[in-house]
Amino acid sequence: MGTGWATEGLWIYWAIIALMMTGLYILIARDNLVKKIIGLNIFQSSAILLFVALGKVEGGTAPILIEGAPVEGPGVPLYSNPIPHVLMLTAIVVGVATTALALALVVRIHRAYGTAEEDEIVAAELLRVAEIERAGGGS
Amino acid sequence: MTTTDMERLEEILAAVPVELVLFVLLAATAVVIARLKDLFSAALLAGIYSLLSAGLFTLMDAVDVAFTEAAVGAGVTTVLFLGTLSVASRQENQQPWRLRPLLVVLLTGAALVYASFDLPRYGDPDAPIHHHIAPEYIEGVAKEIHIPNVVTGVLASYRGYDTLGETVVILAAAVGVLMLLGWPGARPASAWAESAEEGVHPDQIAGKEPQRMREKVILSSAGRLMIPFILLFALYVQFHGDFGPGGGFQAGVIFAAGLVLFGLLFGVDAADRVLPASVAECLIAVGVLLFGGVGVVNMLLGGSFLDYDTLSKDHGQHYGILLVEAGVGITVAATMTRLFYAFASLAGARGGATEH
Amino acid sequence: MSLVLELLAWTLIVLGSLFCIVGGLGIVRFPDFYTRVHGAGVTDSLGATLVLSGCILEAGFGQITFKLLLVLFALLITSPTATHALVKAAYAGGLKLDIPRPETVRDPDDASAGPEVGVSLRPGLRFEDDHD
Amino acid sequence: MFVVAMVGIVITMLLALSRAVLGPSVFDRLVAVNMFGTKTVLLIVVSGFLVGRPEWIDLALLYTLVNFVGTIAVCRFVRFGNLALDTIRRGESAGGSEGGA
Repeated sequence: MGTGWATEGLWIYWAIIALMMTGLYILIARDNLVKKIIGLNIFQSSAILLFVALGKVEGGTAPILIEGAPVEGPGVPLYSNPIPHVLMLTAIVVGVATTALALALVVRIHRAYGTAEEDEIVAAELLRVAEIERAGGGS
Repeated sequence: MTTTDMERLEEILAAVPVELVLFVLLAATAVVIARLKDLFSAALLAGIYSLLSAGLFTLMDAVDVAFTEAAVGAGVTTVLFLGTLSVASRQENQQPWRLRPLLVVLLTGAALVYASFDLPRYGDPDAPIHHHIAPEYIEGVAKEIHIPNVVTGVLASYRGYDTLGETVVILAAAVGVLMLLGWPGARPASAWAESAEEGVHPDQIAGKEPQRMREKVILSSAGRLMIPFILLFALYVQFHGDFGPGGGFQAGVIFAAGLVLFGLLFGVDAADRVLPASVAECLIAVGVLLFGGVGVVNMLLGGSFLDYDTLSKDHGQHYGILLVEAGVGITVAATMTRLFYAFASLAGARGGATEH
Repeated sequence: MSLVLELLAWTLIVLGSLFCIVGGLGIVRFPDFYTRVHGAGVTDSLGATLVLSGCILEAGFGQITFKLLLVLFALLITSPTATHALVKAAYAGGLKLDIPRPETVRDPDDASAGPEVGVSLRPGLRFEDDHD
Repeated sequence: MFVVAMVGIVITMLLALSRAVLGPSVFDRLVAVNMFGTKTVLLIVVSGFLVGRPEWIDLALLYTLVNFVGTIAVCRFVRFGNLALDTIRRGESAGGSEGGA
């Protein structure tokens, strides 16, 4: 069988996990917020890939009913599972909307702090807190 | 072995290595994105990443998902990132090498690989997921809804509540973006007027006659040819979604892509005259209302929420899906267009510097 | 008749993939941006057109052919336009033509120029009026 | 024969990707990305024929169109540094000329 190698077809999940971990690495290791969002996008699309891979049926075809083919009984064409497709389709569009929201947050942070680097933002915030404490005299 | 078996075997043999190659390409792209310091290049490569994953979706039979990813990934997402990069820095700071994130990632990855041994094999027709509801949906779509595209049938009819929820999430995200970026500040026309004076055209620096984007003959002619084509294609995808890959989500994004192209070539102020930002804002809500309204009408007709069979005796499901998909399409198109306006106008609003 | 069509489709598709690979090699091997665009142009127009034409012959007459023609039409308009826009943007953005290094390329006919002088391309190709 | 085309296209994708990775300038990456898009269109057409469901050529058409929108957006960004205005701010170069990595 075509998928017989690499532990009987598990390699595809490992590949997806590798992608997912790359996305996660960008997300947690990088300071730049825009880069973090790119990492989040990679993470998201690998999650989508995982779902779609689970829905694949070997030898099946896309879940669009073939004209003239029977729908029940013997001779029904083998279709891939449509449910992950439905869930992931909406997830992609919602994913863009949330990406836009995240980017809007980055824009606001950039306006407020003049930078989109996490370490610089934290430093600026610490400095601001220290200044407030010094001015307020412990109140 | 019969001929059909042979053919099927050939198909599988032909398909599997391509998937592997695409995965290798995906991994390479992801690693390069992680290493790039130039965010603009990273955004470009994220476009490639999206194209590749859409290719994989096609190979995994998820045509509708590939359709959505294609519509979203290369066009709208890139535009959003570019809009952000027009205000934020294009270069990432140098940062010291860190061990801890790598350890976390490796540990998580190892745990996931360990868990993967319990997953059904890729493409296994006996996996539990393929035997619970999926066969009923496939049979039901053919017998109860009478449309060929199972994904559309499940999306709009069987899982209509879910889809309504997703549409509301898009509405909420749009409201959030507009609140964050500011209603008056994100208006394209005013942004244009404010910053046209302080800006300088690149050609002027070079001592040449400035040429605006819309005066570039080749680009604007190609655009004039392609924009109607894209908008028409969006309508085709919208109304052909019952029969082939497509539907409201995809069509909405494609329609917005047409308007984005118009805005890019002829200016956001021109696009704002075609579809004013305020109208787009209303349309976002109108789409959700249309979706929910169908459900309410169903209840008034004596059925339960989103029970399309009450609409008509024989074609209730058809009408219901048509209306609901139209609602989704309107919301998505208006949201994506409005987001484009907001992000594209960021550069104009930049004069205000920082708020603190 | 159908055998002829089949053979023709075969030829077109194989030829198209060949041109794709050639263009791909071009984009990797050519020395600078402006020459690489040439390689990309070959795959985008010639390679894609040939493969799609082969598919059209294979599909026969029907809806699929019509859609393939639409793809072909769209591709033939968008990809040269995109390439054009790219080169214009690169030119305006001040990307210099990467003149081959003296030590890598030498003019074999011009012995009097000495060992250190490289081939100079047409001076018009080099532009200094960039704003950077 | 479609398998042959598939192999050819995938090799081309590999080559284009390597140029997108190597750069060195942003424009090199851009050309590679654009070419990659066209190759994806072909890949989808050919794989549609390969699995015997060529109906989804719609997908290839969509790719062609969206790829164009993306490229125009990027070109505009490279030229002007933003998406809405035909001007860049004084004292800045729109500059796509600096390399990455």
